[in-house]
Amino acid sequence: MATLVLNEEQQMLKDAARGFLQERAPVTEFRRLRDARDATGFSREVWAAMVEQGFAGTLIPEAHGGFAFGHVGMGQIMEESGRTLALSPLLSSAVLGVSALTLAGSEAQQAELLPALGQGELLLALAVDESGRHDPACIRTRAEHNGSGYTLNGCKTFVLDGHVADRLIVAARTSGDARATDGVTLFLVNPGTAGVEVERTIMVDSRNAAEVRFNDAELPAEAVLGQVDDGLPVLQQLLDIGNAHLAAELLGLTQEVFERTVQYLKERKQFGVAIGSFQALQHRAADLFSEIELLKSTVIAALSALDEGDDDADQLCSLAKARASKVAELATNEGVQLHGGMGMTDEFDVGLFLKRARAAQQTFGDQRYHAQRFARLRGY
Amino acid sequence: MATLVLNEEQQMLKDAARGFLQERAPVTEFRRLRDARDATGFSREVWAAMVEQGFAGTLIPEAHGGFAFGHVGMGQIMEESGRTLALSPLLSSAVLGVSALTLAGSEAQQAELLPALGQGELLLALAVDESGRHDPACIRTRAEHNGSGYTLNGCKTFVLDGHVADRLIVAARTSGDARATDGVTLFLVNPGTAGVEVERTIMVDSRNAAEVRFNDAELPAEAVLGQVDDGLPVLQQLLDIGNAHLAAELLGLTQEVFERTVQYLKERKQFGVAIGSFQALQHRAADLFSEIELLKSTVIAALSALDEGDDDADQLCSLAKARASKVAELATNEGVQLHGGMGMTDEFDVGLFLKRARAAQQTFGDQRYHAQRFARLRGY
Amino acid sequence: MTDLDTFRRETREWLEANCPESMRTPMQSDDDACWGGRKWTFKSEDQRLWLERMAERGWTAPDWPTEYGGGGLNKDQHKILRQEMARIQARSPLNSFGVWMIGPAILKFGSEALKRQHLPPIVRGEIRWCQGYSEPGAGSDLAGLQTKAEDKGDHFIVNGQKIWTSYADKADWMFCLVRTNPDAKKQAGISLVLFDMETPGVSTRPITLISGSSPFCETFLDNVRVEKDQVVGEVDQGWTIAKYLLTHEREMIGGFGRTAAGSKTLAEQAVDAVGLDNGRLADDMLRAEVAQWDLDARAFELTAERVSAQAKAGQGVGAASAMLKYYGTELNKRRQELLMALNGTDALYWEGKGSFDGSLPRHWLRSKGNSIEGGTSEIQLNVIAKNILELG
Amino acid sequence: MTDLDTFRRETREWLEANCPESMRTPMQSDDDACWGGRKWTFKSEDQRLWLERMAERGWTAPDWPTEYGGGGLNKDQHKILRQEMARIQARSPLNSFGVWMIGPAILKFGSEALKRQHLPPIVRGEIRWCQGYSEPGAGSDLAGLQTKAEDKGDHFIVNGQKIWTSYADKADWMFCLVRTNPDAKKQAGISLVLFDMETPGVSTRPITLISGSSPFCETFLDNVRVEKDQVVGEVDQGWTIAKYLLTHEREMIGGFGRTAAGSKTLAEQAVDAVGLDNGRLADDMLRAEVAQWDLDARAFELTAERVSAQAKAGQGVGAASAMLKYYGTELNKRRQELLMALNGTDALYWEGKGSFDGSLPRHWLRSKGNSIEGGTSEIQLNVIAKNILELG
Repeated sequence: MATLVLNEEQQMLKDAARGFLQERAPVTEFRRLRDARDATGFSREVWAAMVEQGFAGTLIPEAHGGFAFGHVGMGQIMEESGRTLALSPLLSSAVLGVSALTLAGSEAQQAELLPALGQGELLLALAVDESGRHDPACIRTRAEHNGSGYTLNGCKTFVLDGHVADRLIVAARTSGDARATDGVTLFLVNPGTAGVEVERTIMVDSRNAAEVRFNDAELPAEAVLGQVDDGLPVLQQLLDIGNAHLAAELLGLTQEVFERTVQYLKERKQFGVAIGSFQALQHRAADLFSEIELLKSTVIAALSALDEGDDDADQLCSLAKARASKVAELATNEGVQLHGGMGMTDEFDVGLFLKRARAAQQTFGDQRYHAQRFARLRGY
Repeated sequence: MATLVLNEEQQMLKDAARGFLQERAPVTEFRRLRDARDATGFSREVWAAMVEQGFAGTLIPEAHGGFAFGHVGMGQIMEESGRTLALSPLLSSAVLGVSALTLAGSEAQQAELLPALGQGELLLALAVDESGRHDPACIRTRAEHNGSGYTLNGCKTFVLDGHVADRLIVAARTSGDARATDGVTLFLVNPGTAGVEVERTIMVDSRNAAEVRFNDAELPAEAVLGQVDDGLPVLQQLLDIGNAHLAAELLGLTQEVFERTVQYLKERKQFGVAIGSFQALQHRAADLFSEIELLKSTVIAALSALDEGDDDADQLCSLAKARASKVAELATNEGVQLHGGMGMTDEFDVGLFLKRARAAQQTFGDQRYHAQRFARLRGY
Repeated sequence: MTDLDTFRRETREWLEANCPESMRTPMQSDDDACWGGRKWTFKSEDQRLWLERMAERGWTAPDWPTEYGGGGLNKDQHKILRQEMARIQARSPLNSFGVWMIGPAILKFGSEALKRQHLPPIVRGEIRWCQGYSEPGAGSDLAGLQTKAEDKGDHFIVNGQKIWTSYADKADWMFCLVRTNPDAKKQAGISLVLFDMETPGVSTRPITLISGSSPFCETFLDNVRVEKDQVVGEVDQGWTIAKYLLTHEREMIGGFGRTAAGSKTLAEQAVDAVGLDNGRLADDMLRAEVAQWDLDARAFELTAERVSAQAKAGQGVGAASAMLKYYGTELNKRRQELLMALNGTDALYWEGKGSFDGSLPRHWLRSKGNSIEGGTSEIQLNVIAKNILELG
Repeated sequence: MTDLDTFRRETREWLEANCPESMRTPMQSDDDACWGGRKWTFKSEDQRLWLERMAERGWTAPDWPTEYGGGGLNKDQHKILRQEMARIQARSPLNSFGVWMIGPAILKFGSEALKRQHLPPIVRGEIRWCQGYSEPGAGSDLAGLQTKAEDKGDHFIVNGQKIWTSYADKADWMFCLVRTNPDAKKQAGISLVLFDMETPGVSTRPITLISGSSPFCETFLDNVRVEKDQVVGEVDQGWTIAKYLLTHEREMIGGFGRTAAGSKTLAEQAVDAVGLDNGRLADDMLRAEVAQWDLDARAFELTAERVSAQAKAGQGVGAASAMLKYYGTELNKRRQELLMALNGTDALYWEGKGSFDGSLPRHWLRSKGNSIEGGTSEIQLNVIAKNILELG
């Protein structure tokens, strides 16, 4: 059975992450980068400090210079970064990039890339979606086998941190139809390759995503990550991991919005009393509190199941993402409403959380996608 | 466009129906019949008085001795009977039976049966469902053409008032597969026919329903109601009519529960004050009030569209039934909860409304069935 | 031929003759509207002509008395004018808080002098008005307003701050709630005053919303002189007028759940985004949610029609406006959430890219304000509970 | 070999030797439970034997001190006993409000004399207890109770009415909250007293619920004499004990959302009712609702586990019991509504007919009480708001 309580080490990691992020990457830092329309989309300096803190190596095995704190550990960092809206390539590189290599990388690939990832010098990005609706079972980007390697054609959308990545992890079809379960292969693609075009796009949460187009891009045979034609199971595992960590981030964000909202209820006076004394608002807050308590349980269960390699890790990851999406939506909507007119102004932070919540929800499937998947995995 | 306000005549009809039902068929009368385990399931005496009031002839054309007040008029009677949980064959006979004849009956059938229906001497019942899940598109009961007539085989369930009906309106397949759109024929079946077995069943709302089994029951050719093989469109219209009137009944029931609950909130004291002074309960009541206001509009729109023969009458009937089911569920659940422990006792009436609500919801499809249908009719 | 038939014929002829062709096309965006006022720059000569011609007949305020520049039309005539304008798709010649809000209040509560001073310029579109109700500290508790008007004999000196003033930076005059009696209890002691935005001490600052730039402004009032003859109604008795104006406003906002004519229904947008599979929306969960919304929205539409039919039939509509405001704005919020979900990551583009040019997330974010402005949903529920259900 | 290993081995051997075979099968219904008491008729000789043998070792109350007849087991031993009983699927030898409720309260708050008088008969299953808390007029406002105990020197005379007393008609003694001081403010002035149900003036009447007959009774107290030595704790200080007992009760009820072991999951019942189509539940709308419930229920299960793991890890669980009670009971109500919807008109049969023998609607109706008994959902939300969120 999954571990549902942090051990001492994990708790220390969480506390340290919180302290660091509150100081170095608070919401004001997010605003600064947003308003400066920073081209990188995050601060290289803060990223270096995160690497210094060991964030980038949290999931990397000790043999490759990492700390092997596991997903529960990494999840605490994600949760805390959700609280401050910290901008960084943590998800794209330290979670998804590292996991892609540990799940599917050859020894040579691991030895070459993991240490650089741990030192934050190398950034990866996962290119999976091809349309606005998340559907990893449908891959149309094609890699044709040619003499020595592959020729890549197609288009990927919403590639997180794609515009700054040093390598792209690309899911492409090496055989079969768009929906065939076999025939997908993962590739490590250098964005500098001729025929690869990367265009940054500005999203509602002021985060980075990119459209990536491949026009007869030539890849060497060594670009293959994992088994040819058998990339879909790895991709699905990667998405589970991504979703568990997105759920952790959403948990942090949700708690932060909730705490700020409760605080506002205590401070804001209307009709001569604190609005928190109105029972209708109390009950809504208490209900939301309950929903968040349930969310906490699902997030740690998913992270812990990933660490244990439990059979039901896929179910638990979808459970966590579905619930995180639903509760974050509720909490951010209630947050704006209960902040009243001030919640509608850009000056207040609550709108920033609202924007990030929807983007994180949609990344790799929202509550509806994961409810469907949960039902399917449970046989109905 | 549908008429959304009662005219003077309709308002008078409604007021008269209310006065009559509150006096002759109040909830205490329902309790009396329930506790006596009355075999008929309603009072013949009260029914005769209803007929006297003209209830049974409301939908019957004047040429056949009726009052032709239309569905808006009849709906007011149904709404008021929802308020008092009045037991009677109004729905089965005065609504569905009469409508079946006016929609599909031959002149001879109308001339023979409509006057008797209007005088309450003849009771009809519609036999459509064949399993617990309402699905009129799937008819397995078969009527095989033989020399002079038809041989009927199959089983119908949840036949409202089937145990007291003088004639059953039976949807049976005269050709094609269970799901074919053609090939369904309606028959008027005398339950005394050899091979017809009617078994009364006791339901949660203490109303009457019956299981009806046909074993080589021989029907004469004149038993056909409407066109052979073309009964499905008529059946669907009948169901629309039934659902609009069930929605009207649910509207009455819902308003009654709501008004009693609001009254209870004003009277019941806890912690030294009326519980209606608690804002959380006020907001729930106000939200429910809004839902009921929307319900009112859909019910009158559906009834009025039936009277006008509007093209979108089918959509509006499904809209009314879906909303009535949803709001009645909410109102009865809130009713019990807000009555606290007393709401759980058989002594209080609120539980009776709860039971009737679910039965009426399920009759001819609940909110989910009608949401699906609404979506289908709207092309998505 | 009845008088009304004659009126209809003459109106039709006049409109045919006087409404410029370009004013007979649907507005493409908010930018096409004509707001008038001192600072106004007409978007086209046709726009100017159309305003001028309509104003001359008083048809920018068709039901106001002719003595104040209005059209002097009765209800039936007014309805015919609307029908005939709709027939040729004529644009509204003037969007105006003067016509919609303060004009009717002055007509109902103002002195004869105020009517003569302010109504004609409103009809002509010469003066653009803004409202000064809300304050940073007050929110839903409007009666708790703090902006102070000190009595200086023939004038007041006003100090304070207003927020959520639409187009304050573009307006010429403000109608403003101020506290004229600091000792009176809340509602008592409030007055509605009028002043020119060019009066020394008045300054404005636009508010950026979570959805981006907005018409809203903060307005700072620093020792602003307001003449006593610019009080609408009696001094200290402004609360009644404020309530009158608020009900007006609530009714304007309540329509949010209704789909703008000509725009696609949610179901159509759903089909565009998700596609059909065997005649059904290709995603089960979204189909269920879209259908639920669609059912509720249709029921809401019918209810708005019913309330209006009841009003016409002379049946009281009760506090229906609170219910319509509550339900309509919540419905629109749900609609916007669904549009975001239906379009997945395509809905997230804030700039340039994607098929929506960033309008989708901006509309979604803006909709969050619907249940706050014009009285929060919570306030509407309070109103229903107290005024209709008599709880409390 | 540690002491615990030894204990486990000995326990296992003793259970093997002493638990009758028929007591090692799952109970088929509530009727199979053993409640004991003066009026008890054992369902079988095995049931009698099993109670007697367990009681002799004090294992009907394993963690109570041996001096009062209990098992004297520490936490680890108690856990081992539970595990070993579960291993052979041994039934609980005794269901008892004495063991669950009043026993622990007497142990914590009662006098030495009360412990010696009441605890051993509880352990032996000789006396069956019922609780007298709620009153017809009080409901959630438990502290507003009106049952009056008049001080007569060495005894009280009690008058009043209790409601929602489970099995009052089958019980031997009642633990009952009464007002001993009418002048004190609400919570002050309440005492917890014990009396024999055979005392003159005590009468009971079963309550019929909307779901049918029930274990609940009304209890009428008409000049009932209660000795002063039957007060638990101090006179007028019963509120503290009442709160202790209520927390206990709330935790028992909170588990409603969890699926009883061995019974079918909602998803399985959904498949039974609706069928699969291409591996998916054949009705889209119901599939969406079942999935939503399933997600929430799984999250709730994990939360109950997490709260219990935190408690074990020594981390405070806060007012988690209010949250679990609230969410668990609401979840069970949703489950029952879904079961009704899944089974359509088949779910409506009240008698005989149909595959459910009327149990489906009865369970559905009964579930409505979950969010009322043991503190309403509204009370739980109040508790969360005030005690955890510190609002108010």
